[in-house]
Amino acid sequence: MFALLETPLLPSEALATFETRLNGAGGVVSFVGYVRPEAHGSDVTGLSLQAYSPLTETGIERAITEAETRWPLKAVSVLHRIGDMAPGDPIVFVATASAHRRPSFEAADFLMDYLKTDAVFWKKELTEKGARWIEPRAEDYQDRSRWDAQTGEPRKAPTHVRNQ
Amino acid sequence: MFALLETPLLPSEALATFETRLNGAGGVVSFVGYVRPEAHGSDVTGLSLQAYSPLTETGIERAITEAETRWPLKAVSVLHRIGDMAPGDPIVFVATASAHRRPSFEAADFLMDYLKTDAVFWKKELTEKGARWIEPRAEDYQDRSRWDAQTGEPRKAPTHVRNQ
Amino acid sequence: MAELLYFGRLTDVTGTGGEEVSLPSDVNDTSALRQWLEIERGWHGTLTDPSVRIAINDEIVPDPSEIANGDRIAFLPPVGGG
Amino acid sequence: MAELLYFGRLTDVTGTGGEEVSLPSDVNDTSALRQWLEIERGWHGTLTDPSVRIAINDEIVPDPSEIANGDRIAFLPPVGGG
Repeated sequence: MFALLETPLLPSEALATFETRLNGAGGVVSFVGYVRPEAHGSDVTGLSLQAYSPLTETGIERAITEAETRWPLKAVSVLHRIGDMAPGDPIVFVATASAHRRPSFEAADFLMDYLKTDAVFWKKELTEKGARWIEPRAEDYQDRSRWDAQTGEPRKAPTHVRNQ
Repeated sequence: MFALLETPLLPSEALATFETRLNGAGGVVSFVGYVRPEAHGSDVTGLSLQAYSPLTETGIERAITEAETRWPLKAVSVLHRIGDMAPGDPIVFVATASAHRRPSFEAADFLMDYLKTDAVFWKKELTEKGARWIEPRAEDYQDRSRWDAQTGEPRKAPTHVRNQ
Repeated sequence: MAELLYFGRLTDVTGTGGEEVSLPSDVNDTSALRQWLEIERGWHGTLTDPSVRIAINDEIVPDPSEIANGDRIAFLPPVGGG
Repeated sequence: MAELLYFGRLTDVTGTGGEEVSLPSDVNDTSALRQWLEIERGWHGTLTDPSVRIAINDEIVPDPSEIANGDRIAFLPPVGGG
């Protein structure tokens, strides 16, 4: 399942809900990302996340489908905040369930790499020194490219590029 | 932190507790392992986990220390059940917190590989067809050996072997 | 009229998240649109930056792709959530 | 007297998790102990199996390691939790 949330995300509740639909899974991996409290030596005062419907939703849904194709998953959950957040607030919750732990670890890792580099969001970080738009780091693109290398395929264009 | 639990493990509560001590971490990975409901075509009726104190505790504490040495972690939690469990019951909760997601993913993965192959537990699975002791699978030992290859060191003897 | 949408850091330059424009007849693809807005508005190359992708009617397209009045055309700087 | 402890699947053969034994004078290391118990009890190689490790006083040791009356000697089949 997937949802964009305009209200606070509660990871422990999200995990409890996820546990109700494990379908006999033996291993669950979850990732939670939080608004960092400090950036480049300045205190962060807030984070604002903008989405573009329906591109954001269709892109994430395609990434979930890709994960389900690559790994034998019994359940997947992606909850992502939009709007204004405070330092320490959860931004994203990803959970994956599988019979064994390795598919769960890899699928959660894959989904996070997708979310960090390809998901249609724009992030504005507010600090005591001013506002700054955050774009993916070089490491994020490198992490993302691991999944291309694995299939032996060249780096794909974003999945929502229209064929001409 | 680390604890062996003789009473039910509640992953969502464990995650909520873990969130209170993130120390400004930006990414938390958690793993939860559950008693599988089915094994080799038989319904599982229970799982019994035996530990050997203090070997079990000292081994896990050393693995946590090793994880903290390898990755810049802000918090680690390992909760492990002992005693009798029912199908679907959580067996283990591992959580790792770091500034970015990659150290959290790797450290949780590392700790689970340790727990699966080197942690001092014995697992007896009860099914409708009888009881069976479960030992690590070949994949578990392979997964564990990934962490040795990474450091370029030969496979280490268990960390609690006494030097002669 | 075409609907133009600006996201993320682009709004710091455009000052708005969206606007309606009447496309001149010779502005009939995405590359021409980027150039036309650059000249018209003097946005210091913000929209001609190749890292800024364009979506037509909610689908990301490569340059040059055909556009026409009636389209919803979104300018998307590098994305990333999580 | 030495305290012998059996864990995991070993208890299916030993029928007990632990016992007190008086070690004969020539049973003074872990290898000799494995052999002695094998002969005495007829446990079908259960304790001579090299995958079964031994801990003396709560520390895992390689074979042969010295043992003596007064030690707590644990037989550990392959471990694994999670």
